[in-house]
Amino acid sequence: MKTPILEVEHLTMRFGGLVAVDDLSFTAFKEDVTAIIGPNGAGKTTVFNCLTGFYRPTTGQLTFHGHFGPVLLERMDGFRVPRHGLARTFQNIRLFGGMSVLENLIVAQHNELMRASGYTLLGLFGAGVYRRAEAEAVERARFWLERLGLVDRADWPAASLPYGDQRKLEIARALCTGPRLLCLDEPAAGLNPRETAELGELLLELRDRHGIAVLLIEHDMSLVMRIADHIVVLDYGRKIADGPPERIKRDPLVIKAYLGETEEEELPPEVAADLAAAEGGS
Amino acid sequence: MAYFLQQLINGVALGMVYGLIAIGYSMVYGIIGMINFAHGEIYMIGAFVSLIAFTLLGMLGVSWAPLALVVVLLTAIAITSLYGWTVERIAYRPLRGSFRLAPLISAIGMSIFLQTYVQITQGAKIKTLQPVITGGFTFTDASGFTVTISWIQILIVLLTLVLMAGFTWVIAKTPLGRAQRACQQDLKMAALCGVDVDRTISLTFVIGAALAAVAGLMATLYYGVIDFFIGFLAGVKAFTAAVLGGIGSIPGAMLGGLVLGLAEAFWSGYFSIEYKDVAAFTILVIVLIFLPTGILGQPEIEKV
Amino acid sequence: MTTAIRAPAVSVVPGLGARVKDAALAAFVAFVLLAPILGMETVPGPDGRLTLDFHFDLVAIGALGVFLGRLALSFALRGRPLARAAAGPLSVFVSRYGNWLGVAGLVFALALPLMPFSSRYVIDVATTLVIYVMLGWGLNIVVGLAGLLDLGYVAFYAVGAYSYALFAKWFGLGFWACLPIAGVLAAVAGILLGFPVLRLRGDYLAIVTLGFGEIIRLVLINWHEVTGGPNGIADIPRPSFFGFPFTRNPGEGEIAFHQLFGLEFSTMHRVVFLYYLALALALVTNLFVLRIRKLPIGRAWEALREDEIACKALGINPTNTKLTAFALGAMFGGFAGSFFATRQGFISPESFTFIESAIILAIVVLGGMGSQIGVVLAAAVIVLLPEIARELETYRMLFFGAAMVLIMIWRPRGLLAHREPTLRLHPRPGGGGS
Amino acid sequence: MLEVQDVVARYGAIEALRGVSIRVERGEIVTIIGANGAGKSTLLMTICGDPRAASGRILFEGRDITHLPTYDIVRLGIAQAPEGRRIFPRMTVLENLMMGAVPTDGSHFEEDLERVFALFPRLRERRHQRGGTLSGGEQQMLCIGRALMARPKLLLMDEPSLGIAPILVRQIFEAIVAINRERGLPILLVEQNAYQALRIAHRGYVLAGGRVVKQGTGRQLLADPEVRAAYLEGGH
Repeated sequence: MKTPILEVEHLTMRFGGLVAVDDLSFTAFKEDVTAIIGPNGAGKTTVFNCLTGFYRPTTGQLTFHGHFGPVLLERMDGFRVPRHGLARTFQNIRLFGGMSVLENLIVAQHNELMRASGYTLLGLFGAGVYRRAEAEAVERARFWLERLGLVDRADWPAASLPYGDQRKLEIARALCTGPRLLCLDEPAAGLNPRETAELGELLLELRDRHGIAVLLIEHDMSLVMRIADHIVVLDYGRKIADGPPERIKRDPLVIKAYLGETEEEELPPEVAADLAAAEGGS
Repeated sequence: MAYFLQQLINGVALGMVYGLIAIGYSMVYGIIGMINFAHGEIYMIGAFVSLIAFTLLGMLGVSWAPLALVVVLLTAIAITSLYGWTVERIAYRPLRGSFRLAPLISAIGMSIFLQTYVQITQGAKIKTLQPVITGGFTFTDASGFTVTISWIQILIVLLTLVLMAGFTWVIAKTPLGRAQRACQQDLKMAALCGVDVDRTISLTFVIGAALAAVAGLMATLYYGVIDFFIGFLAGVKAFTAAVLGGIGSIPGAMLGGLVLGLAEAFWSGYFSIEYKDVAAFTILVIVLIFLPTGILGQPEIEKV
Repeated sequence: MTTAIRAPAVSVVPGLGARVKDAALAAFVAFVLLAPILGMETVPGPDGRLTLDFHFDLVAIGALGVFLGRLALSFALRGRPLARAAAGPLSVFVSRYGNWLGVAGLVFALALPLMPFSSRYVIDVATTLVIYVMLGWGLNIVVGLAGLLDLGYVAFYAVGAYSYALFAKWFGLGFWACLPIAGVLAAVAGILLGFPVLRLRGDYLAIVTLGFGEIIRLVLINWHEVTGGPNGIADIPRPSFFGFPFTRNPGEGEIAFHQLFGLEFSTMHRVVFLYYLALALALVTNLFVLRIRKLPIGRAWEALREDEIACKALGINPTNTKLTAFALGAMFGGFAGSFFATRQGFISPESFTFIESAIILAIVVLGGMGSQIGVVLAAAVIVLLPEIARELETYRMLFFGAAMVLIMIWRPRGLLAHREPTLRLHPRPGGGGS
Repeated sequence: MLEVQDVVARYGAIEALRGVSIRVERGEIVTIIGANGAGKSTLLMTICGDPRAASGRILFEGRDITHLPTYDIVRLGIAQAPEGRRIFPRMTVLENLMMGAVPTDGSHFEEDLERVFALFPRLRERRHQRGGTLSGGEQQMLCIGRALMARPKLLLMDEPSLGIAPILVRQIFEAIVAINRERGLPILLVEQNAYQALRIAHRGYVLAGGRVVKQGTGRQLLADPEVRAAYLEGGH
């Protein structure tokens, strides 16, 4: 029996007249990598923004089983969400570009360190409590840096990293908040096939070894189909399918709306003729 | 009632002047997202050019007021526009796409420079212009109070309305205005449509400066006294007006100017004249907190 | 923030003819611009009506200057843009030897009053400089670290100065009692202003803080009963050396500073004492900022400056964090204000105009936002240059404004733009990025 | 017609193109496929001069346009229907189309307008509606229509199927074929919907990590097992 970590019930999000998410319900489980897929503009990122407090959903209930038991996310301020153990990354990478890689990871542990620094007062006078807490924070950062192969670049400004490493750093930063559920918005975008494969390994390891559930928005079907335990398909803000990858792959609705016909359609005759001509010519 | 009417009239005239300056802020902000801090000084220069032109015409013996007015208006617009254009070329264009605060700091520097420049060349003393247009309509109500509408106030309102109408037409109907709006809505796409973005931005500064020049001329006629420091306060108030109306929107700038002018007139009329500037700033703070996009502004959706 | 360096412009080297034509055009524009304002000075004539004094010689000189300058510039730049990328050799040098430079500067500052050339004038200028450095460091918390553009910083300086003056005059409190009060009141003012406005977009915040600065000044001018209006407050108690006044003839039961140490009375004692007092305050500010930068709150400020949305996603409360920066920055402004009041013995609203805010902001931005040594460098440039060119008094603000524009164009991120991480995983050599 | 030679381009510190060479001949539809972030959109924007190529050359009709300002490039006859459509939201459909006609001398405006309306009759119905209020599909039609109003010699299209209802996607692709066929207008098409794009393309390039990793005719690429695995079959 799986334990739910996130229950989305009847989530609807409207912007003016536009319905971005329409009566969406699904459950993500603690032992799963859950993927949300669907065409661009289907409302996937909007779901993330509702979960993480950036948008206030129009209606619906979002229950998250966090560090301190179940909480409702739909009316929570964005900055309180991570404290319950829900971390996220962004589609367009949002690093603190001028700060070093290590600093990015230390900032992610802000709330713990604030407490340890006696809300700055103790830290100002160099209390040992704070120094120990900071050393621990650095160790945690080092752990993830080593896991992701970024340890050599720890003191580089984050903006100077290559694109793929920036993606990894953003994930490491989210992990440093100590999440129970990690929400990743197109983490494989812009990664080459090798990097994508590594990312897949990492996500499986998070699930199996660290007990961190993963919720994933992704376009790269090779990745999704390989690592997801459970897929939710959105189209026009509505859920059109929900289930394990094998079933999703065969779902006619999903194929029509998103995956596309894999068998070759009849080409329009003039195009076929044209193609033949072009081939013959070159 | 008569007192109320009088404040209303004063407020409208004042509001029109603020509105004229506010359009410059609004357009520049709309197109490149920067607060042109030196815009208040452009208005001040407009006032000085008007003053100098009047004096020169007086020395040349041109005494027919309508002719003098037209000549001064055109001179002020031409020279002040050139100032606006030059400021953009020197202080802002090299910083386009640069670090966010850089153009603002540059603008503050430009503002200090222009202020000192006029202070040095024209002296720090208040300049008084002999009234060019005097008189107006006076109404007396039953209880003996009088309400005066001066010719200057009528001129301010008429000229502003004509300019507004003409200008709205240019923006709405001409290729020039379309290019300008396109740049406001999407600078990159405008370039992809073949619009010379740099030229359009320059033009925006020129139009803003021209309107500021008209405001400067009106203020000179209305108050009869100017000094090198008038740009700062007028600039901040006009910016308030632009924000109040919804920055980026031209009718909004006019509306914001009117609201501010009226608020100031009634505040000084009924409460205290000393704190009238405090009133303006307080309105600004309140508006920004409760109505961050202004009265006619476009709401923004935060992209995450 | 991503380093938005403008795309490398194309080196299309223009020919001589094109350059001369371009310079001539610039000269023509300059002529038209200068002709009315510089060329025709309005002066009151004998009958009180304005007449014009003509200075077309100056206009001609100006236009010629523009012509030659433009021509020289076109040769110097050879089609390259004037703006430079952030870190220059100076930044690198300072980042490498920053600590040594700091120590050397401190030693020099401490020894200054003992130097042979230290006249009263030198100490006075140095005190002014140190106060601007302190204000710069204080504002650096708000602008440099937290990235909040505050154009009304002088308001907190004023709150500090007036709190000191009023508490000292009406309650007879001494400097050391008033100093914390002034700081706390300024911080409270910072919170009161910050609370509603810190949610605003960057440039709106700038204008609101500017408005706030003006409101404070207008209140000071118009609230005669308390602030003395435009006349200000005079006879503010001067500081004493921990209870020993700097007077020739101390009052009943008092011992003057020179008596305490058995010295000849000299007015220099107070000047030097004030200098050291300013230096001490500035050092406290500096230590505080250096320290807090390495604490979670300091890192959160910088993170907030870089990306507020990412901060929220990491559990940082943006409003509270900004508010702390605002309040602490205001507090140091308040400290500096109370020092200003006790040093001058007289304060009036005229000392707290927008131009002061602009100068302090310029110090922070020109120095290179967030750089402590940059602030010292920029303050030195801005305070000392006009002193060196004293006879050019009238032109000082003209140069000041022009310098602000030119430095921004030349170095949009300030003189020292290099940032050293607040902690490292690897010790210095070997791990240097960039 | 268009030749991109070994072009490198950066956004800030990120090198988006690392030496890309492609060409488009007269009358061709050439498609560029690749994953998100592979540099496809950057390539189209670099052709238009924003960002400017850090090295390499771009030739259009034999003329070096690498260093020309964007508006000059556009006026030479390269129109773009960019990523995300970039409709001017507060302008009417008609005004948007007028903006498209900026590079022309205006003498054929009515005629061109009729051709666009014939291609997309929906736009005629909505011509006085503001761009921002159109549906995604209608915006895409407007976007293409606006580009056509420039009477281009080469049309660049960036993901015209993005976020569009499947039924409309088909219509858009049919329109692309029609434009190419009727006017002989060469089209450089960037697409994520690789299948649809390759079906209508004469030739194609596969972009990954800022480099061209494969090229061939549309049919060759459609048949290529690697391309099928990576971009077509939703991964098996």
